[in-house]
Amino acid sequence: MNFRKILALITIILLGIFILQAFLIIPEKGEIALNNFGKADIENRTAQLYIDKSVNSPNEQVIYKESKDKESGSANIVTSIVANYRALDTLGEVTVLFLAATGLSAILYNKKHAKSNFILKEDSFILKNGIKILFPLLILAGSYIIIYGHLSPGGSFQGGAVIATAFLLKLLSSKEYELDENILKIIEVTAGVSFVSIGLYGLYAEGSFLTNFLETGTIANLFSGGIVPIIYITIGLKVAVELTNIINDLMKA
Amino acid sequence: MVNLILIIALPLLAAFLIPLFNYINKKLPSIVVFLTTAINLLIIILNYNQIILEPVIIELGNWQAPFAINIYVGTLELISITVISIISLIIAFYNLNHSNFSSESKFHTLYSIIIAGIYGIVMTGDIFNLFVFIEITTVAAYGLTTFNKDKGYEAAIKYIIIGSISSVFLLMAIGFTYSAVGSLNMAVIAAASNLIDPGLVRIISLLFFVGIAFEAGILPLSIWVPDVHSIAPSAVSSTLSGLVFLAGITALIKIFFNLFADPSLYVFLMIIGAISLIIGELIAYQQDDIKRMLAYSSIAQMSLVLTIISVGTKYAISGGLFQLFNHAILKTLLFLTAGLMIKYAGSRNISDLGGIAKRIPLIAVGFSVGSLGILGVPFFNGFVSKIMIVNGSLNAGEYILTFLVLFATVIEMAYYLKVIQTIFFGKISINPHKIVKSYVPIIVLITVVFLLGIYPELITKPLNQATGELLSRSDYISNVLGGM
Amino acid sequence: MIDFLEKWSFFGGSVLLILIGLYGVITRKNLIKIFIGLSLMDTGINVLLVSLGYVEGGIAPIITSTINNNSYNFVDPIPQALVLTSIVIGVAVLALGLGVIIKIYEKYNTLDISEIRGLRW
Amino acid sequence: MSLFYYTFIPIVIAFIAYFLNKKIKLSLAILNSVVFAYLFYQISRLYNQWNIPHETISYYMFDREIQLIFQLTPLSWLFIFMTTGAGLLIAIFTIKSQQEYVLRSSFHLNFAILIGSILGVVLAGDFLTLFIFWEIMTWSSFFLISSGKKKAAQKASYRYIILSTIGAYLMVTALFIIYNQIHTFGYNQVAAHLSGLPITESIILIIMLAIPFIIKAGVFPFHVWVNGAHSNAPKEFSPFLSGLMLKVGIYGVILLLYFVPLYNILKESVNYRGLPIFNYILAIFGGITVITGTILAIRQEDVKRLVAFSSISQMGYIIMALAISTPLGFTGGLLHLMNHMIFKTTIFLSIAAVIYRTKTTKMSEMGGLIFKMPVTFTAYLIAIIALAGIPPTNGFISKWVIYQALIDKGYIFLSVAAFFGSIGSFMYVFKPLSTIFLGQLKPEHENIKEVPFLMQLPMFVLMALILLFGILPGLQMNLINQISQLLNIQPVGFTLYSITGAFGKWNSLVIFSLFVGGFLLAFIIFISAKKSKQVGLMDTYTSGEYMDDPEAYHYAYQYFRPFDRVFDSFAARSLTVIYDTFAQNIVKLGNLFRKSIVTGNGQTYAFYMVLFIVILAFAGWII
Amino acid sequence: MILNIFGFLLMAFSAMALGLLFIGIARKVVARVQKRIGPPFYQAYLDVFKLFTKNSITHGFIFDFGAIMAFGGMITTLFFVPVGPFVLYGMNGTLLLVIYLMAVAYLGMAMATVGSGNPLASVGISRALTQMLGYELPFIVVLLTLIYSSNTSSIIGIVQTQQSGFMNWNLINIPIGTAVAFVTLLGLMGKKPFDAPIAPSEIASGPVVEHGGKYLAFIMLQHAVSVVVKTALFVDLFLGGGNNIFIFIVKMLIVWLLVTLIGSIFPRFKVEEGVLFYWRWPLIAALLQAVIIIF
Repeated sequence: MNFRKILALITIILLGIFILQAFLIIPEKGEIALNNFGKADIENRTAQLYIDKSVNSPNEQVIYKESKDKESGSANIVTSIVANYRALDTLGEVTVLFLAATGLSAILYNKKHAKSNFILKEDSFILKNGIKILFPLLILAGSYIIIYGHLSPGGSFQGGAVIATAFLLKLLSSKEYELDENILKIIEVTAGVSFVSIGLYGLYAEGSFLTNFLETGTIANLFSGGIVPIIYITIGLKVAVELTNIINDLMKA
Repeated sequence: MVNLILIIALPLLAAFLIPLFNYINKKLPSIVVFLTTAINLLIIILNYNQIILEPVIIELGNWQAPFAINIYVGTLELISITVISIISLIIAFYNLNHSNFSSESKFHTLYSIIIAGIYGIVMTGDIFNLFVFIEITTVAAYGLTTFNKDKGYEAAIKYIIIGSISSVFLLMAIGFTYSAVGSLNMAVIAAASNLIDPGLVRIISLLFFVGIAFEAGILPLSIWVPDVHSIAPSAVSSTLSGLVFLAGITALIKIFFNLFADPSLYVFLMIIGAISLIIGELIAYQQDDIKRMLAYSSIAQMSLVLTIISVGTKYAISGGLFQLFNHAILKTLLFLTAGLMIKYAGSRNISDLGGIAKRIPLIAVGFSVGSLGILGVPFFNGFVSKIMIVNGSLNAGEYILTFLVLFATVIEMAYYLKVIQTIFFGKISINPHKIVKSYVPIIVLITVVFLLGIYPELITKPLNQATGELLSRSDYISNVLGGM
Repeated sequence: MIDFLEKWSFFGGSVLLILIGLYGVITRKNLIKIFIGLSLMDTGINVLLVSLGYVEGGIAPIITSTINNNSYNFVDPIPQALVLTSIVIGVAVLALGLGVIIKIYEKYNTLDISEIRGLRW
Repeated sequence: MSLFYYTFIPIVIAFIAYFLNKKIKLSLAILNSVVFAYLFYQISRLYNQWNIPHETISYYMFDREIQLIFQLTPLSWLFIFMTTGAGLLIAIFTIKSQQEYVLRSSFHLNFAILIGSILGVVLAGDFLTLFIFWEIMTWSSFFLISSGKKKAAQKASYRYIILSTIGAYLMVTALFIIYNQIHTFGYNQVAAHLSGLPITESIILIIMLAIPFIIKAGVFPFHVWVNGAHSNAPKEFSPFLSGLMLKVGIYGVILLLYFVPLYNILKESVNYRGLPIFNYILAIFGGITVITGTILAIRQEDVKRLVAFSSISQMGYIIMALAISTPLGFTGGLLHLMNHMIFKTTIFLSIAAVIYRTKTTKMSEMGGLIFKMPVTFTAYLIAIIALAGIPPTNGFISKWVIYQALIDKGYIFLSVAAFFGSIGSFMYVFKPLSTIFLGQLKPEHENIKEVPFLMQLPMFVLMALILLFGILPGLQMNLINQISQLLNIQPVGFTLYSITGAFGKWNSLVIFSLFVGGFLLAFIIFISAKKSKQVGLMDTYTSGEYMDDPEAYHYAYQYFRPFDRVFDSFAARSLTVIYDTFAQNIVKLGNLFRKSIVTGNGQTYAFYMVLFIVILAFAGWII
Repeated sequence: MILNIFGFLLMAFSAMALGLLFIGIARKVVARVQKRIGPPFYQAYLDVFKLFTKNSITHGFIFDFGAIMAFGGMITTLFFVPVGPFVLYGMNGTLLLVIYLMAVAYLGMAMATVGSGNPLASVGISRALTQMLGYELPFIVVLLTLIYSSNTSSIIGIVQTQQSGFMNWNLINIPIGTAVAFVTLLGLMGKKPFDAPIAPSEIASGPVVEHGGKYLAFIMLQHAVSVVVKTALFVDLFLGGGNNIFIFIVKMLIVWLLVTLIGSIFPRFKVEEGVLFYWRWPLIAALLQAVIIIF
C-alpha cells in the first residue's frame, strides 16, 4: 500500500462522491433531475413513441398478430430501435467492429500465416469429438437467434457471437483446423456492403438513408418488419465474421 | 441538392468494399479512397449555396426530427465539413504515393472510415450518435497509430487506455442526460436544459467535457497526443492533428454553446485552455523531435482556440473558429512536409535536418510557409485569425488573456524559427535517402494558405453567420423541433 | 427501505464497479490487469445505463401474446439499444487492445506498463 | 503611378523572378537594380505633389471591410526616396559582390520584399497598414540577417526577431485597445482619442505604441540586437540595415512625436524645463545610447561590430534631437538622419569591399590596404570625416544643429553625452583607418586588387553626396522645412549654403573657401621645400632592431587597450546578459514541466485524467 | 579680395612666427627651471630653417597628405580665432567650429604618422586620441556653460560681452570654469603631466618618430600655430580678449608661461590615469559650474 496507491484511492473516492452526488439531487418544483430508480417515466417520452410505433403515424394500440403495416413492424421493440429507428448507430457499431477486425489483422499482419502457437500440445479427444457434435447445433442456434431477432429476445449480435463461439471451439479443438480467409472476406464484404446499400436504396427509394422501403407486414409474423430482418441478417453475418476474424487473429498471434 | 448523408455513407461503403478491391489490384484501394473524398468535396460544393442560406436537417429513415437520429448542418458545420473535405482530399492524394505499408489496403480502409467518423462527429445532431462516431474515429485512430511498427504499439496502448476511460465518462454523461431529459436529440436537450437542475447540468457538462476534450487536444486529457502524432505515419498525424482536433473542438462547441449554454462554465474552459496553452508551448520549445514538436504545438493551438472561444463574445468566437480552420490547414501542411523531410534525412531530430532546404527546396518552403502561417505573418492565413483573436479578447476586456496568448505566440515563434533556421541556413549534415517527392499537395496547401491570407472573407463572412447561429440557441432549437 | 436498497444496489453498485475498474487501471502495473479494469468499467457503465431505464415491474419490451394489450408495462427500450451498441464497441476496443498487448509483449518482453516508456518528454 | 503599386511592384516582380530564375538564367541583382531604378525615377517625380489623393484597399477582417490607407507626405517622400536610393546603390553593389551566400537568390527576393515593405510602412496612412507592412519588413529582414554565413548570424537574427515581435505585439495590443473604442486606425483619430484619455492611460498606450519603433531604432534598453545583427548580416545587407532599417524605427518615433503630437497630448503631464517627461526620458535614453554605443564601439576588434556600435550611438543623437521637440532639434534630427544614412552606408560599403577582397572582418588580420584599394580608402576616409563631424562635411552640419538645440534648452547631460559621442567617434573611426588601411601590409594580401567598378560606383556617388551636402545643406533644408510646415513646426531659417542656429549662423561657403586657402598655403610650402625620397613601410625607426615580419610590426590588436581597461567592468555586465537569463529561466521552466508531466507512463496519464476531473469538480465546477 | 588674401597670408605667417617665439621662450624657461642655461629664445626659428634645408624621406602619399592636412587644418583654425583686433570671418567663428577644426589637424597628423607604418607612432596616436577624450569633455562642458551664459557661440560675441572692465571677464563670472579650462589647456597642448602621447623616453616621441626634414618642420609649424590658437582662444574666452594687440599678446604669454611652468615640474601621467583624472575632478567641477550657471 504505497503512496501512489493511497493517492489513487483518495482520488477515486472523491470521484465516486462527485458521481454519486448526481443521484442525490432532489429537483425543486418544475426542475428535472435523474429519474429515481424504476421511476423512468416513459409515457411522455420518445421511448413511448417507439413502443407505440407512432413516431410518424397516429398513436393507436399495437396488438399482437393483428395490427398490420405499422411504421416499424418488428415485435421486439429493441430490435426495431436498433435496426430501424436508430439504424445509424448500428451501422456505426458494425463499423467499429469491422475496424477492430481490420486493425487487429493489420497489427498482427506479419504473423498472419504462421502456424498457431496455441499451447495445447495434442488435440484432446473429448473436446474434438464434442465439438463435432456441438458445432452444427451452435451454428443452428446462432442462425435462429439472428433470424428471429425481430420477434424474440436476442438478435443479430447475440447470434453472431454464438456462431463465432462455434468457430472458437473449432479452433480450440484442433491445431490443424484452418479457416478459409477468402470465404470470410467475401462474407464480410457482402454483409457490410449490403447493409450500406440497403440504406442507400432507402435513400434512393424513400429519399432518406436507411429508410424502410418494404411493407412491414403484421406484427410478430416471421416475414414482417420490413428491412429489419434483412439488416439483422447482414449484421449477424458481419458480427459473426468479424468476431471469428478477431478470434482467429488473436489465436494465430 | 444531394443528400449530405452520402458523405458519411460513401466512405463507409468504400471501406467495406476495399478488401474486394484489394484482390483486384493492390493500388486500387488508395485510388478508391481518393475518389470517394473527391466525390465528397463535390457533394459539399453542390450543397454549399443552399446551406449557407438556411441550415439543413436530415431526418434519417424519415423519422420526424426530434424522435430519431437527425443530422444538422448549419453554417459552422458547413465550413467544418468543407475544410475537412478539402484536407482529406489532399491527404488522400498524398496517400496515393506514400502508403507503402506492410498491409496497405487496411491502411486505406481505416483512413476512409476515420474520415467518415470525422464527418459524423461534426454533423450529427444526436448525442449518442456523437458517441458512436467519436468511437469510430478513435478506434480507427488506434488502428492507424499501429502502422508504425517501431513504437506505434506503445503509443497506441496509451491512447487506448485513455480513450476507453474517457468513453466511459462520455457514456455516463449521455446516460444521465437521457435519464433526465428522456431524449437523445440535441435540440430537445437544449430546449429542456434550462429546466434541468443546475447542479446536474454542471455534472453532466463536466462529464461531457472530459469525454470529448481528450479528442480535442486539451492538456492533461490529450497528453497522449505527442506520442501518437509523432509516431504515426505523417498522413495520419496530419489527419489526427488537423481534422480530428477540428471535429473534437466542434463537438465541444456544440455541447457548450448549443446544449448547455451556461456562461458560468466558460471561465473554467478559459482557465483550462490558458494553462494548457502555456504548458504546451513551453514543452514544445524543448523538443528535438520535429513531429513531437508539432504535436505539442497542436495542443497549444487547440487550447488557444478553446480559450478564445470560451470568451464567448461574437468577435472572440469567430476569431477562434478561424484559427481552428487555419490550424487544420497549416498543420496538415506542416506534418506532410515534416514527414517528407524526415524520410529524406532519415532522422527525426531537428538538428539533423540542417541545410535540407538546398536539397528539397519546395518541401522546406512548404514547411516554413506553414510555420509562418501559424505565427501569423501578414498575408498568411494565420495573420487575420490572430488579429481577430486579439481584437476579440480585447473587445471583451480580457487583457490578461491577450497577454498570455501573445506571450505563447512568442514562445511558439522561438521554436518554429529554430527549425526554419536549421533547415535553411544550417550546416548540411545529411546523407539523403530516396523519397517520392509529391509536390501537388504541398503546392495546393500553400496556395490555400495564401488565398485565405489575402481573401479572408472566404471564411470570415460565413464565420460571422456561424457565430450568430451559435449565439442564438433558440433558432437552433426551433430549426430542429419545428413548431414545437 | 427496499426500494432504497434496490436503488443503491443498482446505481451505487454500477458506479462502484466503474470505480473499482478505474482503481485497477491506475494502480495495477500489468497491462492485462489494466484491460480487465477497463472492461470492468465498461460493464459498470452498461449496468448503469440499463438501470437508469428500469421501470417498476417492467418487462422486456417485446410484444408477445402473453401480455395484455391495452396495459403493457415495458422497461425503457432505448437504454437497452444503447447498451447493445456500447457492449459491441467495448468488445472491439478490448480486442484491439489485446492485439496491441501481444505485440508489445513481443517487443519489450514485459507487460509492466511502467517499463514501456520509449516515448516520453 | 498609384502609391499602392510602389509597395507591391518590387515584391511581385521579385517573386516571379525568384520562381523563374531556375529556368531562365537571369541575375536577380540586375533585375532588382533595374526595378529600384525605375521606382527611384518615379518617386523623384513625385516631389512636391503632396496633394495627390489617399488610396485605400479594402481588407475584410472582423465582420466588415477594413480600409488600408496609403498617403504621401513630405516626410514619407523623404523616406521612400532614401529607401529606393539606398536600395538601388546596394543592388548595384551586389551585382558583383555576391559569392558566399547560403541561398543567393533568396537574398534578392527578401531584399526586394524588404524594400517594398518599407515603402509600405512609410506610405501607410493608418496604423493597421503600418503594422502589416511593419511585420513583413521585420520578417524579410530577419531572413536576410540569418542568411549571413556565420553561425552567429542565426543567433543574432533570433534575438532580433524575438525582440521585434514582442514590440509588435505590444503595438497591436495598444492599437486594438484603441480600435475597440473608436473603430478606426487613422493617425489623426487615434491622436485625438489619445489626447482625450486620462493622462496615465494615454501614456501607457503611447509607450506600448512607441516600444516597437524604439526597438527598431536600436535605442538604449533595446539596442541588444543591433550589433549582432549588423555584424553577422551579409556584408551587402549591413549597409542597408544600418542606413535604413534603423531609420524606419526613427520614422515611427517621428510619427508619434510629431504626427501624433505627443507634445500637445502630454503637455499637462510632468514637465522638465518645459519638456514632457516622456520626451525627456526618451532623450535621456538617447543620451545613454550614445555613450554606451561609443564605449562599446571603441573596444571592438571586429570591424563590422565596431561600425554597428557606432550606428547605435548615432541613433542616440537622432533620438535625442527629435525627443526634445524644438524646431532646431527636429531639423537637426532629420538632417542627421539623412546624413547618417549617407555616410554610414558609405562606411559599410567600403568595409564590404574590403571584406570582399580579404574575406575577413578581424581588423588585426588586415593592414596597409591603402596602396591596394585607394578608392575604398578614400570613400572610408571621407565617410569617417563626416561621421566624426569634422567640417566641411555634412556630418558636421547636422551635429552642429543638434548641439545648438541641446545647448539652447540647456540640457547638460544630453550635451555632455553628445560631445562624448562625437569625440569618442574620433577614436573608433580612426581604429579601422589605421589598422585596415594604414600600417603594414600583410604578406598574404600582396596581390589584392581594387574592387570592380560596379562596386566602386555606389561609393563614388555617396562620396559626392557627402561633400555636396557638406557645402550646400540648403538642398536638404528645403525638404525639411516642407516637412516642418506639414507638422506645423516653425521652420529654421536657411539659405542654400547657410543655416541659422540658436547662437549664430553657419556659413558653409566661407568655411569651405577658407579650407581651400589653408590647404593651398600648406601645399605651397610643402612643394616649395626640398623633394623627399620615398622608402618602404618597413624601412623605419626600429631602435636598432632588424625587423622582417610585417605581422609583428603592425600595431593593430587592442588598439585602445588603456582606454578599454577603464571600461572593462562596464562592458562585462551588459543588458544582453539580463535578457538572456530571462529567456533561459523560461526555458528551464518548460524543461521542468516536460520532465515532470510527460513521464511516458500511460498509467500516470490515466491518473491525470481522474485527478483532472476531481480537481475541476471540487475547484468549483460542481461545488 | 586681394586685401583678404594679403591679410590671410600675413596672419598665417605672423602666427607661425609668434608661435615659434613662444616655443623658444618656453624652452628657455624650462631650462632655467631645471637649472640649465638652455638654448637662445630664437632657437626654434633656426630649427625650422635647418629642417627645411635637410633631405627627408616619405612613406607614401598618405604621409605627405597627412602633413599638409595637419598644417592646413591648423592654419584654417587660426582664421576663426580673433587674435586681438585681427580676425578674419570672426562672425562665423563659432566655438564649436573651432573645436572641430582643431580635430582636422589632429586627424591629419594621425594619418601621416600611422601612414608611416611605425608601431611607436601608432601607439602614440592611440594614446593621443584616448587622452583627447579625457580632456575634451570637461573643456566642452565649460564652453557650453560659456555659450549658455553669454548667449552666443560666436567668439567675438563672447569677447564683447566681457569688454567693459576686469569685472566682466569670465574669469570672474565663471571662476571654476576658468580653472577647469586651464587644466584642460595643459592636456590640449600635450604638456606634462599629460604628454603620454609624445613620451620621448617610452615611444621615441611617438607620433613624430618617423618625421624628419620638412615633415618635422611642418609638425613644428603646426605646433607653433596651435600654441597661438589655443592660448588666444583661452584669452578670448576667459581673459576678456583685448583690442590692443600688445596687451593681448602679453595675456597670451602669461597663459603660455603658466602652462609651461606647470608642465616643467610635474611627472607624466599614465594615459588612462590622465583620462580618469580629467573625468574625476575637472569634469565634476565643470558640471557644477554648469549647474550654477544654468539654474
